[in-house]
Amino acid sequence: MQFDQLLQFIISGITSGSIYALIALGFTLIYNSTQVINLAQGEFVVYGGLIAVSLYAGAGLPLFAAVLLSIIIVTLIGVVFERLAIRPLINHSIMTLIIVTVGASILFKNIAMIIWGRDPLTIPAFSGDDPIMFFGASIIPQSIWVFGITMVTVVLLQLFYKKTITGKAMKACSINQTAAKLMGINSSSIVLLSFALSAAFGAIAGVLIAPISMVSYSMGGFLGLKGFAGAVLGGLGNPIGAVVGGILLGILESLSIGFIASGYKDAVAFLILLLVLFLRPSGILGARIKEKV
Amino acid sequence: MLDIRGLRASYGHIEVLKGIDLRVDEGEIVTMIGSNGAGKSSLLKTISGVVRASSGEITFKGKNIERWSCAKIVATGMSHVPEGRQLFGPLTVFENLQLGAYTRYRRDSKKEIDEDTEFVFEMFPVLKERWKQTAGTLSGGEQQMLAIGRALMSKPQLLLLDEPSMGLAPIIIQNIFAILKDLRKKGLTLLLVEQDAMVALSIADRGYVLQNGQVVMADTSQNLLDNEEVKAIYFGHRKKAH
Amino acid sequence: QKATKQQTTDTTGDTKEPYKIGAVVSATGPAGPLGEPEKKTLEMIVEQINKDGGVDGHQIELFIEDDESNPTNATTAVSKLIDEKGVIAIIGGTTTPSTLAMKPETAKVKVPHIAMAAGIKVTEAPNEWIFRTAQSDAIAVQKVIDYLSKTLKVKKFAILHDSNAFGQSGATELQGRAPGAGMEVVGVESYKTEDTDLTAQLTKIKGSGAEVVVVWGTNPSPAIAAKNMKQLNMTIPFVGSHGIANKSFITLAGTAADGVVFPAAKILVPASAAGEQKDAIDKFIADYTAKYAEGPNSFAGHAYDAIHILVQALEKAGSDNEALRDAIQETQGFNGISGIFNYGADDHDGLKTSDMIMVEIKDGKWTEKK
Amino acid sequence: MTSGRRGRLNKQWLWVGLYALTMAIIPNVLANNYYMKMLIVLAINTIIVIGLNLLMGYAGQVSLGHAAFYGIGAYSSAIMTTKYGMSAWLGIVAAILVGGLVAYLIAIPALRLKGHYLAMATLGFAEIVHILFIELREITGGTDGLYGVPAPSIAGFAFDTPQRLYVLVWMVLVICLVMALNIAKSRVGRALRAVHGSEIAAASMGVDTAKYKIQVFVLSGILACVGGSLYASMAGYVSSESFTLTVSITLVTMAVCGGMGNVWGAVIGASTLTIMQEYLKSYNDYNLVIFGAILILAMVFMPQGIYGAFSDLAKKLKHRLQAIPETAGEQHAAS
Amino acid sequence: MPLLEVENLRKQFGGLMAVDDVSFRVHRDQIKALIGPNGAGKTTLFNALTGVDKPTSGKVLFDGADITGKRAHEVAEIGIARTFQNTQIFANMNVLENVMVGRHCQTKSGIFSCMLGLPSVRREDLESEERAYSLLTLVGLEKKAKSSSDDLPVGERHLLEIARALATEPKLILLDEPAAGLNNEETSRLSDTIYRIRGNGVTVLLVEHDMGLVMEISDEVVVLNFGKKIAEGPPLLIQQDEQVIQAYLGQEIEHA
Ligand SMILES: Nc1ncnc2c1ncn2[C@@H]1O[C@H](COP(=O)(O)OP(=O)(O)OP(=O)(O)O)[C@@H](O)[C@H]1O
Ligand SMILES: Nc1ncnc2c1ncn2[C@@H]1O[C@H](COP(=O)(O)OP(=O)(O)OP(=O)(O)O)[C@@H](O)[C@H]1O
Ligand SMILES: [Mg+2]
Ligand SMILES: [Mg+2]
Repeated sequence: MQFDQLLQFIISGITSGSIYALIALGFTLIYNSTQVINLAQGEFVVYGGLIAVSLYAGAGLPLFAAVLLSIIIVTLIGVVFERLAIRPLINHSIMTLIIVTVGASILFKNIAMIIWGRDPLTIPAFSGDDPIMFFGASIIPQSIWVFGITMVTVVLLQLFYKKTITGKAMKACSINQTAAKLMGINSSSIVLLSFALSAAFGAIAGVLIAPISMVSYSMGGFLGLKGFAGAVLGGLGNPIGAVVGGILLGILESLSIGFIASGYKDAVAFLILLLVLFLRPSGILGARIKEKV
Repeated sequence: MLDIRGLRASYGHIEVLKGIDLRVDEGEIVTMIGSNGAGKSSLLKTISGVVRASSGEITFKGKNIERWSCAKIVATGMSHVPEGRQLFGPLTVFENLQLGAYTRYRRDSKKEIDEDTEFVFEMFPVLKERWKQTAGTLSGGEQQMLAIGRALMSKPQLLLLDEPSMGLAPIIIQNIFAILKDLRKKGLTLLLVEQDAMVALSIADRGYVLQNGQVVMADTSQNLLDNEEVKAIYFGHRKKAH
Repeated sequence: QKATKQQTTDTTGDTKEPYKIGAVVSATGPAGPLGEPEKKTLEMIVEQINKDGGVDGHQIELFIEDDESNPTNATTAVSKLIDEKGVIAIIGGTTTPSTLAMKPETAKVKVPHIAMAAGIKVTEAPNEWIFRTAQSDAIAVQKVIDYLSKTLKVKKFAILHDSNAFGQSGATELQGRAPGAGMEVVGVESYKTEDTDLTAQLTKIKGSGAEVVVVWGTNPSPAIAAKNMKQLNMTIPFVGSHGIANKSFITLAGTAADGVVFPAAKILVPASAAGEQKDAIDKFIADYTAKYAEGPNSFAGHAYDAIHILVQALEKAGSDNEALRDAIQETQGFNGISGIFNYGADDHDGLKTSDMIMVEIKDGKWTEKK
Repeated sequence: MTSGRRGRLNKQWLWVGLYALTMAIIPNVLANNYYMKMLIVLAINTIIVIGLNLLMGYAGQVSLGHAAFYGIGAYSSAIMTTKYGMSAWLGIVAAILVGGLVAYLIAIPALRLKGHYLAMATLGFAEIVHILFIELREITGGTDGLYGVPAPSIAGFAFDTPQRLYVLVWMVLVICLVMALNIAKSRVGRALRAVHGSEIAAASMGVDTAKYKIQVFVLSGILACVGGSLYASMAGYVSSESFTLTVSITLVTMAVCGGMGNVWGAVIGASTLTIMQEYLKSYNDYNLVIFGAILILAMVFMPQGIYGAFSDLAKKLKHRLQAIPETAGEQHAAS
Repeated sequence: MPLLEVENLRKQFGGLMAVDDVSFRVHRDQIKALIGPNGAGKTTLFNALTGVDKPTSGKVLFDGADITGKRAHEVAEIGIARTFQNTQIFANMNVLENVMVGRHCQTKSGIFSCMLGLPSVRREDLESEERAYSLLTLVGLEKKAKSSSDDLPVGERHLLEIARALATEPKLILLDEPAAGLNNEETSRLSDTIYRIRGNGVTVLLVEHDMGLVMEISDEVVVLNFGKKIAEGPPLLIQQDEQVIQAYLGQEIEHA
């Protein structure tokens, strides 16, 4: 294997991995406020992309305006979803809430099918399609956007959790709602905030990948799966873990295309994920929680 | 400071508070005694807003709070050390304390909050040693100390304490009661629930006796301590050592 | 469905019993982009036929079931159509797995069955009751093999295919037929329909010495592949499958679509057809566009052919299942959208390689590649 | 007090009898292949969800990978019969053996994981299995799948029509239901619930938590395999598309919607959702929109699942009925 | 031979030696108390004895056999039962069922016989139920047998845990602060209960901060401080031990 080929595999891996990472961050946010895995996370991504397509190609807005507006609209969708479906159940079991997100993903997905049809759609790349060469390997500018924004978000998110009291309050809500209330934390608005942010992150991922991988109504499940896998691999609840996990997953896939067989790439990636979990049951960077008895 | 009238509350269809009247004046230490399941914890929970009252009135600092959210009540100056500690297990001791001061972050300077953290650390030096340890791995008693310390972090005017001595070594209990008396002098009002009726009454000004969700007796601590009926039921046949 | 029910009540008078026809398509799910135009076409054609007085005075009552691209649903859907609705013939399904799931069902109860899926196994024996209107993968693949070996005259090519039924079947056929045409397959890579990036697979192909890459799949992946090839500065020709015979590919791939060549039915470049077939194609495009405000694709064509062949046979033989089956099998020279159909006892596909053309995308337009 | 328990048990068997009878009568009322097939699918789903409920509702271990066992069962049956010409019965036995073995091997490491990590591990396992179904073409037929799976037969009587096969499926279902109910109320059932409640406490009471987690995982895996095997016999055709992540999620949804931690919850959940999914198909494109909306509403209004909601309602009614004579008594005493 | 021998037991958490070279013995039919300041390592010691945590070093002998490092369920089968300071109730079961889980050690039916609902299973079940019920009567919870265990107040949770632990029919029971959440009267009832447990031939090792209870019922007391044993002896001597007063009891004890 030549160096530039290997490098290209790694870059390919980082390209899809950053997408997984960005989606994994969305999972992290909601997990950190409710311990719920939001199985509709992929739908936020899809809506981000599709709404941007409509605003850009349909309504004729400038690209960046369309992108921005799309993120705002999806954030609102996240807010409405939280108020209508999550809030009434916040004191119930996590499994119940997860099934609500299953319901939401089915609902969102099929509404998208009715609105946008079955064919995939796309928007232009933010800064052109001309690849950038890097030691014989090539990258498209959009991938750099994805990677860059993922990095910026993870830094901001990490600061949010480590440095701000709101970030800590968010975690507090997921650990013990009653105790959070007793601290004077308005858990209702904190959870709402996490859904809003998570929807926004999803939408950001959606608008970023629309030019690379196109968007279609049915992609949500797949993207959600990859994001979830990335989040778990890195250690649930840890933003850095989410990014490490997501990117690692992407690289694993692409290396198994390079060295094993492309048909087995997901199998290899999941196999390694399982091995990692069996050795580190809380993911790569996840904390092992032990309660005193 | 706190005035409760005709308070009722239930879990599902089981009514646990059946028309409670209770008053706590500013600067007082008031205690509630009663046997297992009398409704003491439930009353504290209803006051702090964790459990909704089904009817009746709770007035705190002149405001009707029975419909308020927990968050608003805490922000108004009440703090509750709940039964079972309710710590944030995966978070560190320090983070738990920070969250105790959650309502003050917008109001008070960082310096003030740091000072109060220091105060709690002085009160419970173990916590300072363990400030980076996750709360869930603390020993039972250390957790109880953290729960009390965390409640103090919000700088409350009224502190609801549900069995603060549970799981603490005798020497620490003595310390805590000394500190509580001290805090009272600084203007803190206390509503205290303790299993050991004698200890509770010995530091309280007044006491209420709860039975089956109702107040069956209310008097000054001294009178209750001398009351034969109370003695018979709540001091038991055996004297505790401390 | 409501509408069709109403018709039944309307026609209880002196008109004849309606013919009930069932269809199973993948209107939703991953194969939705294929199944939906099929569904629309069936509805449109049946409406036309009924308006023109039906089949020998029998109205057609059409029942369409959506299998959501899942074969399990397809089997129950067939039962529903046959046992509950009492249909006399089945059209569908859209995908090969669904069709294969339906095949034993229709055979068991002896109901004529016209499939719209391309997989080779669909019409393999036992095939007494099943026919099809989609070009079999064998034809499309042969078309590509001919193009590679005769027009491009290459010796080595690589395959990039979807791991779904369509892609797997195409890849297997290509591998099987390459040696016969004196070519070597130097790389076979697959991807999942939803994959976001194919540069890894293409990098591997780039290093394999392939002179052409054949991409076998449906949107959006081939479009991603086209873009990725540009990114990787791969200049070898991109030959597609009939799975990209739709406008969507051009929109998605943008300039990267230029120069892409793929096999397709003549409907894509109507000018390539002649005589009655051209008329049929033109009329179909016009009708479909008028009704749905978008052009039909080749999948719509499969549905068109299926319903028309069935109706012709009904006209000839009536609704008796054996007679109907025989009538379908006797279909000769039917000018369909996908080609001119000549079924026979040992040919339930009815099409030849000459029914397909190679199409090249030039400046975002389809042109026939001679 | 013991007599009270006896009474409760008897009532339970009454319900089982009633259920078995209803399931036996329905085919006589709705006698056509389509309804029979729907009933078979419903029964198969019920069998699988009963197992899943033992695993999730009782032992508290989440699995997002049961489609894999469903598939392993179906493929084992199909491969044994179509490739090796074995009888369908041997196919079912093979399905149970293979599925049980795979479940055992995956359970040992996986059940050390908790919560979402376990969910991810089972999901990952199912994805791997799904890919193997697609890629091991020689054995599985790739994406084309395998067809020509024969129906089982006894002494010349073949279960080859839906009506006949249903008899077999019905018997398996009733057996599974009875076995699950037996486990649920037994020592093992309590051990499983203890594992759910607190693993440390369970272990300190002498419950070998690892053993029970593995046992219940294997059991639920086997039930899914049995379901898969029956499915293969019904459809005569097996393809990887029938065993996707969506199927795993649907199964979990059935378990949760019905009500976890009660065997009847599984029965109710699987039946309701299977019927609803089929019924909604007539709404075409709006089918799943409605389904998603109903799912959300169902959870919002019945967070404990259908069984939970009804038992709550029953309790409330009981309470109300008891309250009336009580207050009447009080009034009497007052006067 | 003593029933339980702890030899040079150590348990380390990172840099913290929570139990540091502790040795002591518990004799048959003794009520022995383990006291010490908060964080002294009492619960940690219990965890190391019962297989909830692995000790870092040292040895535990039970009935003469080495049980160091055995897993929790094995320890329970050998005959050591325990309660938890942070109570671990099975919230998804009612009170009676909680105790019946304790009967797990004493029953045998495996998953297959349970599945088939064999008569032996049913017999075992009824017996378990009766036994569990009588244990609830022992701790005074019989009236709550059918109520949800999740709603129990803290004090009653401890009582339930005692009943549950006794259901395993242990030779030795470890009680971690059983009096927490009980009032004076209930505590004195608890001391009766503990006597009765001992009367049934069960040895008791008790962690408790209620000195009244400890001094009244225990035959011997071990005192830990910072993980180390600082005193051991009969209650009266311990009460006067200067080191123990300094570290743990405080001054008020003398006035009482
Ligand atoms: N979440 C709940 N659901 C139902 N019933 C409850 C719940 N919590 C408490 N109870 C019941 O309410 C009654 C009062 O309980 P509460 O905890 O207020 O008593 P308490 O006086 O604090 O007792 P203790 O002295 O044991 O702390 C008890 O009978 C208890 O079983
Ligand atoms: N997992 C852990 N990681 C780090 N430190 C721990 C851990 N578990 C316990 N500790 C520490 O070990 C010390 C001993 O704890 P332990 O619970 O044994 O105390 P204890 O004697 O039971 O105290 P209490 O009377 O308060 O219950 C405590 O200081 C505690 O903070
Ligand atoms: Mg209480
Ligand atoms: Mg302790």
